[in-house]
Amino acid sequence: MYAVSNDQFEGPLDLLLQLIEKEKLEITTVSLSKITSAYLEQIENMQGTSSEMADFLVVAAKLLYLKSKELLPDIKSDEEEEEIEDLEAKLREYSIYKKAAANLESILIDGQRGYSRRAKSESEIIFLPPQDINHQMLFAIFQETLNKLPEQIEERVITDSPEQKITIEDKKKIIYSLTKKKKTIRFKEILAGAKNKTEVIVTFLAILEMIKQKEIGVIQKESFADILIMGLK
Amino acid sequence: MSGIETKNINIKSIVESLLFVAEKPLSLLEIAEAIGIPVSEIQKSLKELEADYKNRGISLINKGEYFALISAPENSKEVSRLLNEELRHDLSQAALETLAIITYKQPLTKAEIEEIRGVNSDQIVRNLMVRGLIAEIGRKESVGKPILYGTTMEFIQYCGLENENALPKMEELNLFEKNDEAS
Amino acid sequence: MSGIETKNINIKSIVESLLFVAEKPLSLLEIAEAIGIPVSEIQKSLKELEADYKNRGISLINKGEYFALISAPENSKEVSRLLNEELRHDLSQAALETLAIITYKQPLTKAEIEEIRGVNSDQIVRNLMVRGLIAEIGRKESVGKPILYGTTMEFIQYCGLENENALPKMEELNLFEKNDEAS
Repeated sequence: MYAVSNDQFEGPLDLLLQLIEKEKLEITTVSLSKITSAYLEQIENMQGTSSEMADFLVVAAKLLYLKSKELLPDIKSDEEEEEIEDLEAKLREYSIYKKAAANLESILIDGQRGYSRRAKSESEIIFLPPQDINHQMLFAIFQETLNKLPEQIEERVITDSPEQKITIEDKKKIIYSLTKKKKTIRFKEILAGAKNKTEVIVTFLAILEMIKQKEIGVIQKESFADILIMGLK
Repeated sequence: MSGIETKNINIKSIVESLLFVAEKPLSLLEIAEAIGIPVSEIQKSLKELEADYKNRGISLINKGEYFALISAPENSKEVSRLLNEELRHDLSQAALETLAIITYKQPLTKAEIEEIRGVNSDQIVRNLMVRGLIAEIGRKESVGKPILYGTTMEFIQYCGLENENALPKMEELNLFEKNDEAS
Repeated sequence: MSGIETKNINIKSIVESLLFVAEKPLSLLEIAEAIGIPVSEIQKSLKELEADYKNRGISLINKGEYFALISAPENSKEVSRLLNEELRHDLSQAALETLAIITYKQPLTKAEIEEIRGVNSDQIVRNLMVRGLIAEIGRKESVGKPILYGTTMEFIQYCGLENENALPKMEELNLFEKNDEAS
């Protein structure tokens, strides 16, 4: 379970669903786009191992596409469109299982439960050892069993040094001050200092918002060419 | 009373004895083999037993081909008092969610569970296995032959159900309003 | 149906549930206390239950104040065939695994076995006990005083483990000890 302040959720889909429900929206692409900022805000403040964060970021990347399409209606990619549709379908499916889980919980809260018989039949104990076994074989089985033990999740303890959290607001200020210093900056340059995927996403969002507010302009000479950013204010 | 009827009564009585002493759920085949009669003759007795147990303190539950006797779920308050057991359920939201997925999609692999939940589910699957609420029920015929999971008789018993058919269908769930269930 | 009759039906059902789950014969007082009614109200239900069980696979027996359900004696042939069935098979891989864990980690509780195996092990532990390979060898000094299991002397001798040198060296087990602490 993940908890950010008072909110608790089981994973990215659960978080999306909760945000959609909070806004009393239906599960649609439009709703997803509406809750993008709220979603990113939540994961910015989340504590988790990198593999746990990855689950959240995969969804974040899809939402970002929606957000960017809203701000820059010209960009449209079939692949991304498909991914969004896929996310929407997954969310619908997940919401049904959430209902099934709630139903299960209501059954369990009822407290009606069957118990099996505790008395054991008085079967006589007869010494029936496994055939052809010796202690070497037994020890080999023992070691094999231990090897199957899941690795302890030490990652959580070791790598979870308090990461510096950066918000979209922070990032906007940084980009703004950069555009003051230099006339144009390369998008790659801004991203270069990002410590993790979350920061890349936050940076991208900050740029999109600044474009919308006409604080900056962007030029891309051709597809895949570096994006140049310049201050407009 | 004709000879056939007597035989029928006896089979029912034996089936009842077997289910009573068994330490685990019994399959139709196990019952038939212990008595030495065809499976088809067991089914009638099970139906009759089920009827006999209406309004009684013992219930017959099943999961597929497997059958077991348990105490009637409506008496769980007194039974838990006698056994000194906690009646309150202690399953987390993640456990409930995972159980719900397995209930409706079984048999399925861990990867398939994770695909639906959108998060790693190693720990939660392991916990449910230790609790005996789910179990490995086979291997999928695909690359790596991943383990297939399903719910257990223990799960049916824990929910106080007769069998999983007593749960609402997937389509019905879709019509449920979340607030309804919470109340 | 009058209120009193309804209540009577319920009491009979509850008494039956209690007798069904109980580990050992129950006294009238124990039954009455679990339900929260006077002893006098139990007796009628017990009489009725006894009548219900005529020609059934379950019988109600009593010894003085103590009552218990047993399987009908006339079905003992089939019952012992069923109970012996499992003993005729050699140990499963899962049972061997459990036996190995108990051999090298004894004494340990069922919860500890389950922690290592990752699956519910009620059935297997019970089976190993009936086969005389493991036994209850004490109680752990922790919450609930759980049962500690260990291998039987017979099994130790059978495997050639009685010589202490034959037991694995501690260093060989180090990996495991570490895992233990981390969990």
